Amino acid sequence: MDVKLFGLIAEKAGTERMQLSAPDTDALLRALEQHIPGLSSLSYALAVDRKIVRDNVKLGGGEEIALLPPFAGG
Amino acid sequence: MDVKLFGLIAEKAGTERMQLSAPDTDALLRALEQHIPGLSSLSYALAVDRKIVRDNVKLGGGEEIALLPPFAGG
Amino acid sequence: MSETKTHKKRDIFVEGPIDPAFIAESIAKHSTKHDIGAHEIFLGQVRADELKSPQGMATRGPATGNQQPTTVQAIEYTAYRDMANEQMAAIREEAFARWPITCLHVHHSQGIIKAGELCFFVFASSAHRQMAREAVAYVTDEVKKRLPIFGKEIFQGGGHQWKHNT
Amino acid sequence: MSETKTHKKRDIFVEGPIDPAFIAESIAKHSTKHDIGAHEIFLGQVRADELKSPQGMATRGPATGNQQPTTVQAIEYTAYRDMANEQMAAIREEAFARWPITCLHVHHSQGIIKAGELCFFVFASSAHRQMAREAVAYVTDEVKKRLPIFGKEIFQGGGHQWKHNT
Repeated sequence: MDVKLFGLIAEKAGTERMQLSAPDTDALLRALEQHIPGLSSLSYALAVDRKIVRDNVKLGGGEEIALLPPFAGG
Repeated sequence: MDVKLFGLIAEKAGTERMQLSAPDTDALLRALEQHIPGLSSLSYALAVDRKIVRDNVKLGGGEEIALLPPFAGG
Repeated sequence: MSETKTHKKRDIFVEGPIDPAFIAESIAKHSTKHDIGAHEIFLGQVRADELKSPQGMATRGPATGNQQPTTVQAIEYTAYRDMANEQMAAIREEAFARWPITCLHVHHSQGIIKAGELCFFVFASSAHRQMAREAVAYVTDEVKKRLPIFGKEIFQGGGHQWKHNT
Repeated sequence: MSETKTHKKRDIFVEGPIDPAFIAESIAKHSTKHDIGAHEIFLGQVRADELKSPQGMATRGPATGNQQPTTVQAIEYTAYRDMANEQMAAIREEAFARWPITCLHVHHSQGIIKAGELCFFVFASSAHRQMAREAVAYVTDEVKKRLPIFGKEIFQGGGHQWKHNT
């Protein structure tokens, strides 16, 4: 699945997009932490279909996934 | 002394200025109530030198006096 | 803002409605102040209020023309200008004493302001939003309470009544 | 505001700074709405913050040129635009459910906004001041909390760090 990266996380990853597959969000985050140096020490949220998800949820593969560093709007 | 009238009070009095003399504000108000029809039934404040005065104060004659109906700014 | 500026004699009154272009200019002037992070603005607009009860007409003058006035067409503002400006100077000092705001601008209309036009403009700026927000709320409320400004609501079809803040 | 209008797909993002002339136009458009008595506006302006401690630099990228960056020269805003607009639609509905406001307009910048320029515009109107005031405070705070907008603070002389709302 396609994972969108933003702000500091996109900077650390050196890209705004990543292709990964995982059966659920916990597995996806483990894969992301392997691919993005220092991700585990950063503060971030995971969005599935534009909603922030805190618990582990199953993924079918068609979801819109995004990794969001702290917000800074306004 | 010169008494400035505003808004509804100026309308009732038919003028924006009145010349009266009185030794204190209580006496001045009695004189004003005689000159302005219906004043006693209206809600108003008296300002001496641009400050609202509630108690009776002595007047020397050089003060700036104003009769103020309810405020409506904003 | 320096002590000198705070005590400067200011006249808040403008003849006629407040022009949105004037508000834009006022905002734009702050672009050189790089310690400002937040602006809060209040604008008063004349409402075409409907007259609800005959008691509301108690203070109106003799009706001219149509005997059934319905909605407010305009408000004619007059003020005891010297006292209003003195009261405003006091409110300004209270606001600067209470909040670390960078600047505060207040303007009020005199004369006839039609429904839909702007009659009152309060504008505060600060580093962070909370201060400007609280200062504008305070100043707006105090101006309405303490400034000797009078409003004659002129009805469509003739007649009027005197507005008063509650 | 009608149900249809409330649910209309809106995009709050504008490229570059918010122009004071745009704010003036937005205000002027309300002159035909004669039930409005109060407008409340919040504007966010980019501050030239000074970097206070070396810890503040923890997340900055490799410095280019000058190794001692001092003040913020600009913020580059990026956003997860679809999610931000969905969150905004939710906040909008909450505001209309809670206060009898006539309208609500929100705009946020994308791209590089220099110190002194405007990046955020919240505008609510209502019959009386209390509702617009409370709605603008709520919407401003919720936008800062809930919209996935990211800000790269670019320092004078090179280097940057990522802003985050507290």
